[in-house]
This record gives sequence, structure tokens and C-alpha cells, in this order.
Amino acid sequence: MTVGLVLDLVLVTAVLVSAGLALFVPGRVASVMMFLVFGLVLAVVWARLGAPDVALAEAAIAAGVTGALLLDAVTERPRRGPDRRVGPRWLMPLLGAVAGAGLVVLLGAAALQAGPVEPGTGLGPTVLDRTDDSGVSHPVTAVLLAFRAYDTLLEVAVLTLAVVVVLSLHRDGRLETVPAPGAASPVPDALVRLAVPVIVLGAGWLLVAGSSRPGGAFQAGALLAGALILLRLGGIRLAVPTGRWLRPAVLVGLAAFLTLGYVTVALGQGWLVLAEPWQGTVILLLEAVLTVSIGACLAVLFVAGRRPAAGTGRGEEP
Amino acid sequence: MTDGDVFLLLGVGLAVLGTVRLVLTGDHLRRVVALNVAGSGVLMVLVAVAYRSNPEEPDSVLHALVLTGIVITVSVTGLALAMVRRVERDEQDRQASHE
Amino acid sequence: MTPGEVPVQNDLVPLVMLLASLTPAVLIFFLREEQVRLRTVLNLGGALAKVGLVIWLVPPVVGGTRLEWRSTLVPGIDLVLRAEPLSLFFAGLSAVLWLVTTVFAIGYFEQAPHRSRFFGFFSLCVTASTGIALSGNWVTFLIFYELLTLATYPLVAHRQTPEALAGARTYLAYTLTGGVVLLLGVAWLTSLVGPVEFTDGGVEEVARLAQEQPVVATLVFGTILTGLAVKAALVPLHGWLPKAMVAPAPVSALLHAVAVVKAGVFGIVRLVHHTYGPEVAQALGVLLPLMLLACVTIVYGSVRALRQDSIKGRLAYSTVSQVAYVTLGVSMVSVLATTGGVVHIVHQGLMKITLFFCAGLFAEVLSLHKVSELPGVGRRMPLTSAAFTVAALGMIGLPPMAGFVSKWQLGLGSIEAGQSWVVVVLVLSSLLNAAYFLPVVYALWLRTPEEGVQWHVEQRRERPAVEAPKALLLPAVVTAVLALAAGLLAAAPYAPLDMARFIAELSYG
Amino acid sequence: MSDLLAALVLVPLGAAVVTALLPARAAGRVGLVVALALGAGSVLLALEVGSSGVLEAALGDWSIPLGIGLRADGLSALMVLLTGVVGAFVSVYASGSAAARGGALFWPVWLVLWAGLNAVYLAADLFNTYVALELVGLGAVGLVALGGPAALAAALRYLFVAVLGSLAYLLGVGLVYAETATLDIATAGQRLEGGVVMVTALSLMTVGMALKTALFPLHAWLPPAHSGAPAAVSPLLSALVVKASFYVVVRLWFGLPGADGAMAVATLVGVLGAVGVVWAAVVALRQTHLKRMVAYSTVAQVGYLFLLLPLAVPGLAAPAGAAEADAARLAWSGVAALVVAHGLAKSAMFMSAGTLARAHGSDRLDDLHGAVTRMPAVAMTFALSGVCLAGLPPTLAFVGKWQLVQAALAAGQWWWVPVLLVGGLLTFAYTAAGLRAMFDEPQRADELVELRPVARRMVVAPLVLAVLAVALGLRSVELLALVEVGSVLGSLP
Amino acid sequence: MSALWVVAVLAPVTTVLLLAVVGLGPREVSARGRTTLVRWAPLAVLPAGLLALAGPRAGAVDVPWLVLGTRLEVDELGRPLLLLAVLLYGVALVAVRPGRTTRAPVLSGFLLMSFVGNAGVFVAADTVTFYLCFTVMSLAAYGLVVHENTASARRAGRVYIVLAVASEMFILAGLLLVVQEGGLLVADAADVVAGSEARGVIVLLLLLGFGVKAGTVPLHVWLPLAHPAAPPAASAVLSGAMLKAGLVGWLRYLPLGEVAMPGWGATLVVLAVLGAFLAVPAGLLQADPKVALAYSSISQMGFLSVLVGVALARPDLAEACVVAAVLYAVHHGLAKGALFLGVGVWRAHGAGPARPWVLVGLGVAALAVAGAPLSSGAVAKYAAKQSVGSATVLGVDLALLLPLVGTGSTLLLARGGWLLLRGRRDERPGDLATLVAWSVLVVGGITLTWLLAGRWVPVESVPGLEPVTLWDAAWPVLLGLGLAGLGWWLSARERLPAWAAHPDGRLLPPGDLLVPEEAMVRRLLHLERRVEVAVARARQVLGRAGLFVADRSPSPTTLAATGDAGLARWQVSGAVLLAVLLLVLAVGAW
Repeated sequence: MTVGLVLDLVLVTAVLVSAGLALFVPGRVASVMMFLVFGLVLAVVWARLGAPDVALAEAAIAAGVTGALLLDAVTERPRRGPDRRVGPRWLMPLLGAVAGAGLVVLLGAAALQAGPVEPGTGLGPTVLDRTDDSGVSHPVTAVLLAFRAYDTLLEVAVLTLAVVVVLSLHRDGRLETVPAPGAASPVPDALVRLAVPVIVLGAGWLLVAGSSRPGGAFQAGALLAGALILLRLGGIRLAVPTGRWLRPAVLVGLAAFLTLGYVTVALGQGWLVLAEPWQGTVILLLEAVLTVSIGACLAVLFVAGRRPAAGTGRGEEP
Repeated sequence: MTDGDVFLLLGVGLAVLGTVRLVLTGDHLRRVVALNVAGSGVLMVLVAVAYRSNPEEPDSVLHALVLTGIVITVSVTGLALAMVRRVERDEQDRQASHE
Repeated sequence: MTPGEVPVQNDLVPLVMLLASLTPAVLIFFLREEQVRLRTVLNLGGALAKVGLVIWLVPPVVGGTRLEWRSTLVPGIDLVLRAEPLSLFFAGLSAVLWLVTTVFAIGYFEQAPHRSRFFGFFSLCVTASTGIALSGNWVTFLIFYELLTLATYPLVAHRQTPEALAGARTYLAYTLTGGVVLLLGVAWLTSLVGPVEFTDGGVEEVARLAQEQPVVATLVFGTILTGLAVKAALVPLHGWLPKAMVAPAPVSALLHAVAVVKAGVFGIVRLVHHTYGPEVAQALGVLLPLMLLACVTIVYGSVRALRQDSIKGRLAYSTVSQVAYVTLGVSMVSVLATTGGVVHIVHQGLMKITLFFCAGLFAEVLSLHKVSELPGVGRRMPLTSAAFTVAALGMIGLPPMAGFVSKWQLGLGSIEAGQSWVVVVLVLSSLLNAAYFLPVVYALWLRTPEEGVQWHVEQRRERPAVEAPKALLLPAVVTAVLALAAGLLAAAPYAPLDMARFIAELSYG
Repeated sequence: MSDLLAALVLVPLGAAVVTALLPARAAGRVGLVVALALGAGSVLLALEVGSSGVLEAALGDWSIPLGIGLRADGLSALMVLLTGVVGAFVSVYASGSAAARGGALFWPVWLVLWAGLNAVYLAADLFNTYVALELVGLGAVGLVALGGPAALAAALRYLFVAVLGSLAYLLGVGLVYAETATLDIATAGQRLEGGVVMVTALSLMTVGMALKTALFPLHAWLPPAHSGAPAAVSPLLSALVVKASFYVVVRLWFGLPGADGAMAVATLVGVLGAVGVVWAAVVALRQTHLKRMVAYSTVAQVGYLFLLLPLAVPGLAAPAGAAEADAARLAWSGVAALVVAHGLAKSAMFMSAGTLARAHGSDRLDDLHGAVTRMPAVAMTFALSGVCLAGLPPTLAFVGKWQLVQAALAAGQWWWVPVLLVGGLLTFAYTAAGLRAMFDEPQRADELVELRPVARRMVVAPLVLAVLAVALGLRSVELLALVEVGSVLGSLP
Repeated sequence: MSALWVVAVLAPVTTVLLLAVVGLGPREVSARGRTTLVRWAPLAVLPAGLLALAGPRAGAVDVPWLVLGTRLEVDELGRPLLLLAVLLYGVALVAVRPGRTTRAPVLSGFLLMSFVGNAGVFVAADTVTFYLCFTVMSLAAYGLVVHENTASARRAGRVYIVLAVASEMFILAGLLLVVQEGGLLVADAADVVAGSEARGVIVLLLLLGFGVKAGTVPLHVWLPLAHPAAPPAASAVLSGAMLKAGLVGWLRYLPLGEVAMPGWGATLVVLAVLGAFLAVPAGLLQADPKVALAYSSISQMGFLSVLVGVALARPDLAEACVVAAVLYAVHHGLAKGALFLGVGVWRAHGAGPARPWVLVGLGVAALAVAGAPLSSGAVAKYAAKQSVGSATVLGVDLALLLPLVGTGSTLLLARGGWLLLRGRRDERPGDLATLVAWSVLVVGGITLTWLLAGRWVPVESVPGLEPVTLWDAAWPVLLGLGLAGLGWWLSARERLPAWAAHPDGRLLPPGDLLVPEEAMVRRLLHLERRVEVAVARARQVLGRAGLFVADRSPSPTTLAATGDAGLARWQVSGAVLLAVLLLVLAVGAW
């Protein structure tokens, strides 16, 4: 029994326990807390599996932003309202157990039989071979912003769309009616002053580093969002745009990405075809814009979830 | 069974666990949590697949896909939470106005 | 004559015939209520154009030419409109009756609301029956058959009263179900032998199917027949017909005379004579049950008609009975019987439309809806009553009215086909017909109106110059004259009988 | 021409950004213009595919499987065309009333949704399909949410369903990647050889997509979502959005080999579809609100589509001349016709229901009395679309149903035939129930609800679509030929 | 000659149409025009008279496009009858006087229509035309029967039309069989029937069908009702011409002389004899002279039917029988027509200056019917007796039996005359035209029969003036008169029971057999209603049972709706999702 195996067993157990608790522990607050733990354990698992980019993203986005969103929600309503149970008390757990066991067996068996493909035939080696053509040196970034830039474009669109939809829940699609915490800030002022510059710096580093090593616009954007949220919670209203700059900030990333596509087509190169020698620079610039926009988007998601001032909710359309 | 297989199974387990909880609970907020757990499970399957193909140099394409998946998940979570909170608020307001 | 010998010409004329009623239908929907004149022009223009086309086509088609228009519907299956004797025969009926009914309807709805809707669907209904007439294969037939169902529904429901809506619902439930069964049968047949084009004397592939898989062929026949039997109102699938009586008079007239029920029996003709072929069907053993069914329907419809006090109800059951004559005729392997059946399509149409016009006149002019309200009307509305009498006598099958000619042919045919017992059915039916029509005639002319009846009181003051609005009266008189003429001139060339015989002879090769 | 493929996705996205930034009125104008342009672009694509065959493009010039491929074969082109046409008409309809749109953000969300739909149809990549599906799912949820507080719970449920379905799909993608190490559908198809993994992945993805398509009994989310959405949204959801996930099912089953080994799954799915046809129609009959009835109708209609699997899957491995192969081709073209027919007719039906609800202030059947005389064109639209949905001739759905019946008979699976036929009857039954309410005329005029004025385009747009749905029944050859371009089943004789 | 045909057909038809069309005009114009038309209507039958005179020389006419192809021809058999029809209808039309007769234009119209049919029956050379004409006649006769529109007329009409339509149908069925065997042309018909396999059926159908018109027992019931109800002019043609149409039907279509059908022949003869004799007591018990006359007609038609029956049974006698029948038909038609019209004439002129002549005329006609020597009846009966020859029925020699019919007739006519002379008379003086026309009929009737017997009809011998022959003719009449006198004497002495002494038609109502028949029909209808009620009740019970079952088991729609409501709950649909997923995966793995 090697150390690695022990570590793995510990990890697996931690994952299962934290996930199990997050899912089944009574009480919302505990559940959310356990989910935060789950996110952190998961980040370790990603790192263990040789996926540092994913680990970073998990830490920043899944544990960070998602955690913040969930915490904020659970703070507003720590207990859920009355719920009608379906059938006898034992029915749903039993059903879940039976179905879950069956599914695990069936899916697990199939998953174990799947692959692996012979080394060398998959996409991984090809990516490694072609990374240099992409203008960046980190393969994951090359995949995200060069080989599969279209996916990323759509992904940004998904994020933007989510924000737009959340905005549509508010009157006129604006957030000015959401009150910012004033003097009674839940976050100590000092923490804000200390943490924000660090976070922003970290974000900048992640962004730049992304071209050659793990990191990139998404991780950086998540960090930026964290900083903006902290600032707003610290009482700086303008940290997260809610008025005139709200939509431009949210949309700028997608707009930039699309513009890049339009320009490449207009230049006769085809959609999103980046030529030497500008491609590296262009990707970096695009990532910068994306970072800002993703930061804004995630921050807006956080703000938009909060209760607007009384009587200012999105009313009936005329 | 290799270590990759273990995590593969773990991913499957998480996905099933999250899904079961998602569909059987009556609490919106916990659904969101369950959704995230299920999503993480699916992503873990992808990462495990990447790892299994070559533990030394896992498939970076899958990592990129997982990154995308994470961003999508957070988008969905943000939207879902906003809606959940709104729905619960409306319910509360309705109850309040009833009383 | 085998299909190979017939020169088939690709031609737009069949399509034009269809468009002659479709175009007014579509245009009329867009007219405002008050655009009376334009609507009338469209209606009558379309109707006249179609009558003209039919007249123009008859000589060449009888001469052996076939005009055809095709368009691929789905790969392997065409939409086919073909002008051949039987199709022209039916199209001619529909064209002529459409014309007179349009005139009647214009008079009938002089001040009523929703005229654009009515005439739009009315024309659509005629488009469908023209389509049915011209269909060159089963799929095309099916399409127009269903279109007919749908176009008729708003007409039946036109009054929008609860009774009208209930009647329309029953109508729809029956006919749509029938349509679905027909679809099943046609699809089945198509999957067995490929697309079936109507051919005089039957289709070869179907004959082969009947030989190789008699059970399947019988089942397919039964399925298609069931689908058709609903519209043809064969017992026990006739239940919708009396309920559809809630429709306005012109609709009932068209429904019973040419559109719906006729579509059903026309389909039966197509099935027996132009799909299976009479000999094949006979060998398959499907004709005897069909004949029995027709006989049961003939007698049952008449018996039920006896008990109806509502004029339209009585006429409705009479239709059930009379339309089965056509089925009876085509279910016997005999040129004479087939002639009789086919010619009854036109004859019954002429007579029944007259009766419905008259019923409409009684209802419109004097608000009379029941047989028991009719005593003495003959003196107040002599022309209407005369038209009614002519048609009623025709229905009984008395010479020289058209109904006699049909019955005569059927009788001769049944003996020729070795089914002399059918004569008994014919005779029984005639007796029953007499039993429910003659009392009406008697009441019209010989009984005196009950004291204090509204119209009778009015009559004493000043009798109007004409007994009824001309637009209502004229069609009734015209169709009555036609019903008489169809009998009196039955042996004349191009008379319905002549055409029917021509068609029947083609079918028997 | 291959630039057109990505343009069909990226242009609406750009337009969405623009409309999100512009003030409402200007956004409306831009939205409408772009919608019409997209409609034209879809037609262009269909013509191009129809005339010169399958179109392919690799984005960013990265060769496949490294990069992401876009591919437009006949089926894709047909779906894009359907989306373009219906989308354009619904956009025209939406421009007629702010209430019909539900809110200022209608245009950006709808345009993103449109982009997502096109992205699904043009994707040649398994993961790209996933992202596109998420775009569609979120867009659809967003549109439902525009229906206001009452629709929010439905939207939320829809969201969970959509994401859950996508996750199942993604897990399936993971399995496929584990087997093939590629995301390109065609390449994966070449590398796969069937087997348990393959079937499991396929089953998983099918259930996920079936959930999003609202296959019985996974349909409970649909009626509240589709009926609660604003007037201009319901047609988009019912006519287009459910088709995207169904399209993915088709792509998988006919793009990945080994599907013929999953006949049992195909039959099971077919059975569910068949039960759904009857079940949902029966439930639709008992609805008291028009839009809910129409929503249930969608559930029923979706059932028909899934009959494709049992009918066509045996033909995948059959030799060219076999009856199964013929049946497969018939089923393929039949379902294609049904998809288009349902798209056109259902959007027309929902739009007309929306117009009626708008004018009468409610979509309760009892409030719609007299609609036949007061809003004849709208009632006519409703009737026509009902006729089409019921598959009565001469509508396009009839063509579809005819082909399916033929396919069932050719495949020796006659048991689907009664379902097809009875389903049509039931469809017409609830249409007639709706019509009956509109026909009902109270004795006194003052018993009728006072009508609110509606824009003319809210009457005309659905009518045109309904007429189109009917008219295409008489001339569907080109459509059916289009769907055979690039089909693995080959073309009909 | 075909021009004559056209005129002969069109003249009456056009007149009818004109009567109808003019009637639609304004009241003034209508009245004036119709009066004129009615005045001139008798002329419309004259062209047909010319045809009769021309006889076979008029040739055949073919109208292939009319109905199913029409062929008309005046043959030896039809010629005298056509003449009879022309005479009778002409006189009847003259007797229709605008202003005196109720609704004279209508009566004229129906008479003319009836004439077209009636004459058509005599000259039709193809079966379809024959049937067409027969029907036209039957229907038009209905108009005649119900013309007075009294309660009794309507009852008579009802009975008549039921029997008429029924007879039409029997005839239709019979003729269909005939035509199908190749008997489209009347000339071929008898041959065809003789050779037909279905001969028995055909003969039965035709006996029944034509028997109604010919007043054969038991199908005669309409006669005693119809004749008194109709106006005298109508009764005259009904009895005189129309009954003969039935006879002609037999003569044309029964295989007389072709094949022996002793069974059918005997049956007919028995029925005919029964009719001939039973009509006498039935008629004697009536209180209305026209009813008595009607029973006389039944009796006479029985006589005629005997001839047909004999012809049917004995081919060797057939030819003679047919000739005798035609002769007898003409004689009876004219004489009976004169009597019926005489009823009207008597009522109009019985009190006036023409009274003696009317009495004489009536007497002459009555004697003719009875067959008194030198009368037309004597000729006819003589011919009949000759032709029957040695035929027997049930062992009784027909030649002995037939003269007794004369006795019966005498009794009936005596009774009728008695009733007539004592009956009511019109207040207004009658008009001359009717009287003249009637006179023509009386005179013509006698002369014409003699004439015909000599020239048109090849009777082997006409009765001579030998005493034997005269006695043969006279004794039945004398016997009848004697019996009548006895009866009168007895009733005058009150030696008879009241019902026989002063019959009022209640003991045996007109229509005799009809009464029980009607009762039977009523009972049948009642039975049917009871069945209907029972069916309705059964249906109700079944329906309740069905409801019961429906109540106990939820309908499928309810089931689906409840199920769907359950699915609407998140957790339920979630559980279903899991189940489906598990199922699909399991099925896939398996």
C-alpha cells in the first residue's frame, strides 16, 4: 500500500463524505458549508489528477464564487418553507437508494469498460504537437482560445446569457434598486482594504500566466469577481456596475470575442482565424477583456440575486 | 483497478448521488447544491478519463472542456439561485399577504 | 379497354377545375360582410366556370381521352387529378348542384351574418368534392375526402347554437374516425402493392394480391370500406347523418345530395370497380356482405324515416336508405346493376337536393319544420309543393321520375347478377318510401291547415305575388325539373343514364 | 458558402449584444431586421445544401479533430430552415406587442437562443453540442422567466430539467471520448464499434435529451413552462426548442455506429413515445385553458417523433434492398416532415392562442366564446394548425404520418399504426374542443368579454404559418429530398 | 302519322301543364284562363281518338330518348280499348263544368293525366312505357278519388293509394323479371314469360299487381270506397277505363295461349267467381247507389277475370277468351261509365224536362250491364260464353255459372236504381252539354260494342236473333228482376228482417273485407309500438347497467388526468425520471 494509494483513499473518502453531507445533511446552512468543503476537496482531487488549471478554476469559481452565491442565498433564508412530502416517509429515500445503486452499477460498469484508448491516438498528443501554432504555449489555453475558441465563445455567451436572464428578473433589467450594504457591512473594512489589491494582483498574474502555464481568463475573472464582491460588500457601491455601465461591462467580453470573429471574416481569413504573428497578442488582449467581463458577470450574478428594495421588484409589464 | 478507475467511479458516484438528490428533494436551494455535486461528478469523470489515457501527461483537451463545464455550471448556479431566491421570496410574500 | 390503350394527356384542365372553386373559396374569406355583389359574382362565376368546364370536357373524355395533372406528393406517390368518365360524372353533378345551391344559399342568407365565412367554406366544400371526383389515386382521394370533412364542419356548425355545435361534433367524430380508418386501409394497400391508381375494371397488382393473399386482401377491402361507409352512412355507421340536420338548409342540401354521403359511395365505386375490379371482388367474396349491408341499410333507413316528424329528419333517414342504392348497385357483378348504382349518384342527388330546398323553403317562408305542420301548404306554396311532390315520387321510384330509372336498372341488374331477391328489397324500400313520402304529399295538397295557423291567417289577407323569394324558389324548381328530365330523357345521349352505362361498361371491359 | 454556417450562429449572437445595449424601441427594430435576415440566411443555407450537398467548415482553420467542425447536411439545413422561418415569423409577431414579448430583454435572449439553436444544428462536435445545448436551455428558461412571477417556478423547474439533461449528455460524451479520444462525431463514429459502453452512452444521452424534449413520462415540466411563457415565447419553445434536443438524439443514433445494437432501447423509447401520444392528448382534452391544452399537445406530438428510433434503427445495419432499410428511409423522411409540420403548426397555434388570450384578457376556454365570429382569422389559424397537427390531409403532417405508417408496415411493426391514427384523432378532438368554445355564442352580446385590440401582425403572422403548414402538404418533395442529403440511410427511391 | 302521335300525347299533357301554369298567375287571369281551358279540355283527347280509328295503320312510333326508350303502337287488342278510353274520358271531361263542379280545373287536370296514363297502357309497346303509363294513371286516379276532399274521400284515397302503390311494386317486380328475360317489347312478353324459369313467380306477381286494379277479390276493397267518393265523372273513368288497365296488364303479360297453367288459372277463376257472386249480396246491402254500382263493377270484373283465368289454364281457349275479354271490357266500360255518369245526370236533370230520356238512358245502360237481349251486354256475354266453352271450375261448368252473374248484376242494378231514384237531386237545373255527352255514351255504348264485335274484334260469331239466343240472354235478367220484385214485395210487407229490408250499409260497410284488414293493420302498428317501447326500456336498463360499470371503474381519461396531476409534482416526476433512466440503461446493458 503506497502513500499515493492512502492519499487517494483519503481523498476519495473526503469527497464522498463532504458530498454526502452537502447533499443529505439536514439544514440548508450546513449543507452549503459542506458544499464549500466539498469544493476545496475537489480542487485537491483535480490537482491529484494532473489538472492544475481545473484545480485553480475550481478553487476560484466553484468554491469561491459559487460558495459566495450559495452563502448569500442561505443567509437570506436559512430555513426553507414547509414542503409537502410525497408518499410515506420512507418512500423517497428507498427509491433514491435503489435507483442510485442501480445507476451506479450500470454506469460504473460501462465507465470502467470504456477505453482507455491507446496512448498516442487521442487528441492529447495532437494538442501538444500543435500548441506552438496557436500563439500560446500552454496547451489548455491553446485549446480554449485557439483550437476550440468557438466553444469558449459560446461558453462566454452562456455566462452572459445567464446574467442577462438574471437581470431580466429585475425591473428594466437594471440593478439600481438592489440596496448595497451601507455602514452595516458584513465584511470588515480592513479585510477589504487588504484583500482586494492582493486578489486583483493575483487575477492579473493568472491572466498573464495563462498563456504559458495553468491559469487564464476564467480563473482571473473569478478572482476579479471575488474582489468586486468584496468591495461592494465593503460598502463601495460602484465596484459592481448597476446602472449605465452594467450592460456594457457584462457584454464587453462577448462583444470583443464576436468582434474578433467578424474582423477575421471581414479580413477574408475566415471565422476566428488568427494569423502569425499577431495571434499571441490578440489572444492575450482578448483574455484581458474577457477577464474584466467575466469578473463583472460573476459579480453581477451575486448582486442580482439579492432582494431589491421593497416595492421595486420587477412588476407586471404594462 | 487503477487509480484512474477509482476516480472514474467516484465521478460516476457523485453524478448519480447528485442527480438522485436533485430529483427527490423538495428544497430548491438544495437542488442547486445537488446540481453542483452532480456536475462535479460528471466533470470528474472527464478528468479521470483524461488521467487514465495518460497519467503522466493527461489530455489537455478534456481539461479545457472541464474548465468550460465549470464556467457553465457557475452560470447556471447563479441563474438558478437568483430564480430560487425570487421564487421563495414570492412565496413568502404571498404567505405574508395571506396572513 | 385496358389503361394502355387510353391516351393520357398531361393537362392543367383538371387542376383548373379544382381552382374554379378553390379560388373563390379563398378570396371570399377575405371579403367583408357587406361586399355582397362581389361575393355573388365570385360564387356564381366559379360555379358557372366549372359547369362550363365539365360540359366542355365530356365529349373528348367520352371519346376516350384522359386528361391528367400530376404532382409528386411524397417520393413514389403522386397527387393525381384525372378527368375520366366517372370523375366527370361526379364532378358534373357537383358543379351543377353547386350552382343551384349557391343561388339558393344567396337567397337563404340574404340578411344573415357571417356570410363570408359561410360561402368561403361552402366553396371549399365543393372544391373538396370536385377533388374527390377528379382523384386519380387513393392518396389523392383521401386528401380531398378529409378536406371535405373539415370544410363541412363549419357549415354544419354555422348557426353556432348548442344543438348545431353538438351536431357538428357528432359529425366530426364519425367522419374523422372514418377518415382515419380509410387512411389505414389506403396505407395498408399502398404498402402491399404500391400506390394504387384507379383503373377501369380493377388494378392488376391488387388482383394479384387477392390471388396470393386473399385474407389480407379481404381485410384491406374491409378496412377501406369501413372508412368509406361512415360517410356513405351505411348502417350501423349512419348515426351522424340525422344529427347533422341542424345545418342550414343549403348545407343539408349539398351534404345529402352531392358532398359528404356521395363522397362515401363514390369511394365505394372506386374501391369495387376501379381498385379491386368487380370480378376480383366477387371472387374474393366481399361483394355479398357489401350487398347485404346495403340492403339492411336501405330497409333500416326507410323504417326509421317513417317515424320522423321533423321534415329534415325524415329526409335524412331517407338519404341513409337511398344512398345505399348506389352501394347496392356496385356490389353486384352486372353492368346493369352497376349502371343503376352509378346513375343513382346523380339521380338521388337531384331528387334529394330538391327535397331539401323545399324543406328549406317551408322553413324560411312559413317557419314550418315538421311534417305535422304541413297540411294545406300546397295552396300557399304550390310550386314548392309541386317540386317536393315530384322529388318525393321520384324517391319512391315511380316513373317517369329519375328514381324509377335507377330502380329499374338496379332491379334488372340484380336479376342479371342472379340475386333476384334484391328485387324484394327494392320493392320493400319503395313501399316504405311511399309510406313516408306520400303522407307528406297528401298533407301538402289535401289536408286543410289547422285553424289559427299563422301563415294561414296571413294568407287570407293578401297573397304575395310569388310564393317565396325567387332565389330560393328557382333552384328548387330547377332541380325538380332536372329530376323529372333525368327520368324522362334517361335514354338520351349524354343523359346521366347514358354516362353511367358507359362507365359501367368500361369497368367490365 | 461555408462561412455562412458560423455566421448563422455568430450573427444572432452579435445582434443579441447590440439589442441588449440599445434602448427598447431601437432594440426591437434591430431585432426584427436581424430576424428577417436570419430567416433569409436559413433559406439560403437550405438552398445551398439542397443544391450542392453537405457543407462543412472548421472554425479557426484548425483541422478536425483538433478544431471544431461545423457541418450542415440535409437534416441540419432543414432544422436551420425551420428555425429561420418560424423564428422570423414569431419575431414579426413579437414586434406587435410588448406584452407578447414579456419584457425588454426579449430580443437579446431570443437572439441568443436562436444562435444556440443554429449552433446545435450545425455542430459536428459532441462537446460543442453540449455548450450549444446549454445556450438553448438557458435561453429558453430566460424566455419563460419573461412570463413574470407566475411563470418563474415553471422556469426554474425547466432550468433544472435542462441542466440535468445536459449533464446526462455530457457524461455520455465523456464515455464516448474515453472510447474514441475524439469529439468529432464523424471521427467518433469511425472509431466506435458498438458494445456496452457505446449503448450505455447512447442510452444515457438519449434519456437526457428525451428529458429536454419532454418525452412521456418526463414531460411534467413542459406544460407549465410553455403555457406560462409570454405569447411570443410559447411558440418558440414548443416549435423550436424541443426540436433541438430531439435533433441531438437523431444525430447520435444515426451518427454513432452500434445504435443497431440498441434496438431494445429504441423500442422502449418508441413505446414511451406512443404512450405519450395518447396520454398527453387525453390530458389535453381535459384542459380548461387554451395555452395549457396546446402545451400538452406538444407533449403528444413529441411522442410521434420518437417512433423514428424503433422504425429506423433496424435499417441501419440492414443491407440496401432490405425491407428494414426501406422502412428506415420512410421513417426518416416521415419524421422530418412531422418535425417541420409540428414546428410550423404549433407555432401558429400558440401564436393564435396568444392573440386570443391577449384580446380576451384570458385564455380560459370559457372566456373565448364567440371568437369565431369576432376574430375569425385567428380562429381559422387555430383550426388550420389543429388540422395540421392531427395529421389530416392535405397537410404536411399528413405526409409525415403517411410515411410513418408506411414505414411501420414495411418494417413489420404494425403496432405503431393504431397509435399514429388514434393520436391524430385525439389531436383533432382537443382542437375541436378549443374550436367549440370559440364557436359557442351566448344569447346576448353583453355576455361576451370585451375585446382588446391586437396588432394586425399578431393575426397575420400565425395565419401565414398555418397556411404554410397546410400547403406544404401538397408539395413536400423538395423538403423530403433536402432531408436526405447526407443521410446515412440513403435516399428514397 | 307520327305527327298524330305527338299531338295525341302532347295535347293532354300540354293542357295539364297550362292548367298548372295559369293557376300560378294573378287570381283574375288564373280563373278566366282555367275556365277556358276546362271548357276546351275534352278536345285534348280527340287526337287519341283519331289514332284509335286509324288503328294499326297509325303505325308504331319509336322515341329512343324518352325514358328508357319508348315505343307506342295501336294493336288489335289495344285499339278498341283506346277508343273506349277516348269516349269515356271525353264524356267525363265534358261533364266537368266550371262553376258546377268543385275545383273543376283540378279535376280536369287529373282526368287528363289519368287519360294519358290510361290510354298509354293500351298503346304502350314496350314494358317500360307500359309501366310508366300504368303508374301515371294510378297516381292521377288518386287525385280523382280524393277530389271531393271529404272525410270519406280521404279514407278512400288512403286505401286506394296503399293498394295502388303496393300493386305498382308487384308489377314492377314482375315486369323486371319479364324484361330481364328479354321481354322488353310487349309483343314478346307473353312468349318470354311462358319460357321463363321464374314463370310461376312472374304470374303470381302480375296477378297480384294487376289484380288490384282489376278489382279481384280480395284486392277489390278500394273500389266500393273510391267510386262513391269520387265525382261522377271520375267514377265513370275509374270503373269504365281504369279497371280495364289491370285487365290489359294480364292480357299482355300472362302467357295466355302459350302454356297451360291450370293451377294459377283455377285459382284466378275461383277468386273471380267468388268476386262475381259475393259482390251481389254485399252490394245489395248498401245505401248509396254509387256503392251498389261499384259492387256491380266488382262483380263484372269477376266475370272478366274468369275469362283470363280460363285462358291461363287452357291455352286452347285462350285466344277466344282474350277476344271476349276485350269485347266485354269495352262493353262494360261504356255501359258502366254511362251508369256512373248517369248518377250525376239524374241528379241534375232528374226533375227537369229531360227526365224521361234520362230514365230511359239509365235503363238502357243498366240492361246492357245486365246483359239483356239485344244490348251490348248480350253481345259480350255471348262471346264470353262461347269462348269459355267446356271449361269447368271445381267441377261446375262455367258456361252454366256465368249467366247467373247477369242475375246478380240485375239485382245490383235494381237496387242501385232504386236508391238513385229515391235519392237526392240537385236544386239547380243541369246543363245541356253533359246531357248530350252522356247520351252519346249511352247510345254509342250499345252500338259500338255491336260494331266492334262485327268489325274490329274477330269474334267468331255474334249472337243472332234466334229465340234460343235471346232466351239465353234474357233469363238471367228476368230471374234477377223477379228476385228484385220479390225482395221489394217482401220488404214492403215487412216480411224481411230490418237489415235486409232497409239496408243502410252498416251491416256490411262499403269495402267489406277492408274493415278486418284495417283492424289487422292497426293491431300490427300497435304491436310495433309495443316492441319499440320494450326496446327503449331495454336500452334504458342496459344504459343504466353501463353507467353502473362506468361509475365503478375510472375512465381512462380520468386516469390519465390524475396521473398527470401527480407527475406535476417535482418529486414524483423526479422519481419517474430515475426509473426511466434505470430502465433504459438496464435494457441497453441487457
